[in-house]
Amino acid sequence: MTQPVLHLRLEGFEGPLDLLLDLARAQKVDLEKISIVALVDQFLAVLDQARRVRLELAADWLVMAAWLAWLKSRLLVPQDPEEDVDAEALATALTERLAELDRMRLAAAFLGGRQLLGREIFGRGAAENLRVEDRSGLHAELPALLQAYAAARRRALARRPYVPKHRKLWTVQDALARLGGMMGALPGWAVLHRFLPEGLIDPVEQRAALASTLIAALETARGGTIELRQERAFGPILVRRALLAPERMPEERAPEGRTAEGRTAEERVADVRAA
Amino acid sequence: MSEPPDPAPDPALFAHALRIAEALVFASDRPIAAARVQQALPPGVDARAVLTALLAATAGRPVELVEVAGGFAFRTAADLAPALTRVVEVPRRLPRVAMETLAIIAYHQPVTRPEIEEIRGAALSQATLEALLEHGLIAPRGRKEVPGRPSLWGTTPRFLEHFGLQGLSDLPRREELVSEPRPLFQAPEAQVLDAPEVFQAPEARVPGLQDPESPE
Amino acid sequence: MSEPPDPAPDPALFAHALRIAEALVFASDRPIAAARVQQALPPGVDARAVLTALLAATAGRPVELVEVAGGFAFRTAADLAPALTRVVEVPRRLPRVAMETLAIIAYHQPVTRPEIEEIRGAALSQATLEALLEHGLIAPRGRKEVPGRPSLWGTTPRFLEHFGLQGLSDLPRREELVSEPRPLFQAPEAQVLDAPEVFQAPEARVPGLQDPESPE
Repeated sequence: MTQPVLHLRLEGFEGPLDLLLDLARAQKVDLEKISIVALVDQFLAVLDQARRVRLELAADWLVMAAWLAWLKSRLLVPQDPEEDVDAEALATALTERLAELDRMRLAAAFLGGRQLLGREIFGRGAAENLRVEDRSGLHAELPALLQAYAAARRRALARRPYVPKHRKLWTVQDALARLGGMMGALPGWAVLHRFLPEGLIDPVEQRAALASTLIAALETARGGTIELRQERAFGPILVRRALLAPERMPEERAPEGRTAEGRTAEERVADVRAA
Repeated sequence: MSEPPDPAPDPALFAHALRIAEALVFASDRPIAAARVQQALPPGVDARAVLTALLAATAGRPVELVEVAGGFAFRTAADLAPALTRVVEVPRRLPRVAMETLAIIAYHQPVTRPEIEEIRGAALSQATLEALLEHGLIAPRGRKEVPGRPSLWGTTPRFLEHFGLQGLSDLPRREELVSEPRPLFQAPEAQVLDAPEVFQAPEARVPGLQDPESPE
Repeated sequence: MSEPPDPAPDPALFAHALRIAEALVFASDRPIAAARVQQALPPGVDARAVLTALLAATAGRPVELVEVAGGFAFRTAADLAPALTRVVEVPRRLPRVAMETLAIIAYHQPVTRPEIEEIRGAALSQATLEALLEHGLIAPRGRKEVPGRPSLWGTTPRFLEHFGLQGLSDLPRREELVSEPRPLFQAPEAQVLDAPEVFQAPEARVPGLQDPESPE
């Protein structure tokens, strides 16, 4: 008859320490003065009865039982000086753990015994809001304004359909005329870019003008009127009036610079385009 | 309910009922009906009579009982409101459309509404303009002499104040905000020509993406 | 707080300050700090003095001022609980495991879950921790710099409020938490409870920092 009761009892404990505390309290002495040996015996007895009811017991119960049995044997056998575990210290530690659990139980009981807000004591049910929000102000930040502008512009630009631009390209003829016209006033070496037409903004038009001017310069140099020079790859191309035989037109003479490599003007243009 | 069985009940009982009623109204999260108060009172005491007494007792107190829709509640006396209310400033943000419109007016002023729509690439509601007007951030700047004579809009000194600007010239230049094509050889004489980069097109200058109507 | 600038201020001014303080604390469902009350008072009136007077004035009223969780709040008188609970829906009590866990957190904070399990000698279910969190009684307090970096737990101001404590120092001292063989706590005079009175904290245990005039 007692067996099912015992079964239920063990279930009611929150682990072995809980049962130990209950047994220790049953000794009706100060927790500091409990008999660990008696406690161990009681614990093992309860566990033994429980096992008769059902064999399977949670591992932590069995581990605690084994440890307590070991502790009891150490406490009973005279201390071996070689032994590095102090059974007394372990027993004290166990007592202290039980005492702490007991204290926390009492603390829980203290809290449980308080009159609780919302159970026995009530606060103001409908709190009055004494805050008044003034929303007339404006949260204005310059970065937000600028972002808004950039975003609006970007969006508007992206939405606009692409219309190919009408281009005015600077022809080789134009370049030849401009080069010829400006050569006379040239005192020495000048950068080729000086011969580009003014007022070109569009980068494509600029590059087209550069290519036309280079072809015009190469053509004129072939005629011997001018000389071209380039110190290094992608360096500035320099132009000056030819010093020797201005009116001659030598077939094979190549001016200084990269034209000596024997490449055609069209290839040079291709180089410039690729750049 | 029914008629109060005893118009003059036991004074001690009535006093206890008053205490219960006061605590109950205080603890209730919404105005409490007399019928509900009745449930908490000792038998033989009429809730209506108790609440009427409580109305009188709390009149003039810093927190008084008031009868509102649905029942009774405690309310802070009106005369204390100025001392108690704490005004918290919760500034609002301008909606995105308003912010964009304001930015466009700032950069393109004086500008008409159709022009703003053209620049934003989207229609502009009257409400947005009115909100900006109401905040005192923009003001009309006459009319443009084109058919329809649309109003011209510009920003106000208050706009500068709000955004912490000394003047409109404090705004970053437009080109710094929107990557629109920059001229390659703007000032040929100033360019250092042996720098090889001159001949290399920067990535940003991809032709297809350029603004068809170059601004500068 | 500092010394009251004027120990005997103008009575009319003090009366007005009393009204303001009462209304301010009454309006809120959470404790109001003395410093907040001070902001609402006319200059030259010390909030502490006003609140002390208010504690005395409202003692015995159905809704009385109490000092709790570092502030002041109005609470219904304990003796009215039976009448109120008849009408107001009351929440269920926390189960024993939750109460024990809460006690361990209160006394050992900040504490990790493995440490709680070590003290209880049993595994702690996630549901228990979640219930305490949901009630707003505990809150994480960072992580412990040990392998696994477990969360540290501590109690909240709501914990103090819930149990009617002015501060953690209102909890019984650890030395006082001894069960048998000797009885621990003297039963406080007025408290009538079905819970064991022995656990009621006597007023004498209010630390020096706090107002000597205990609300209870």
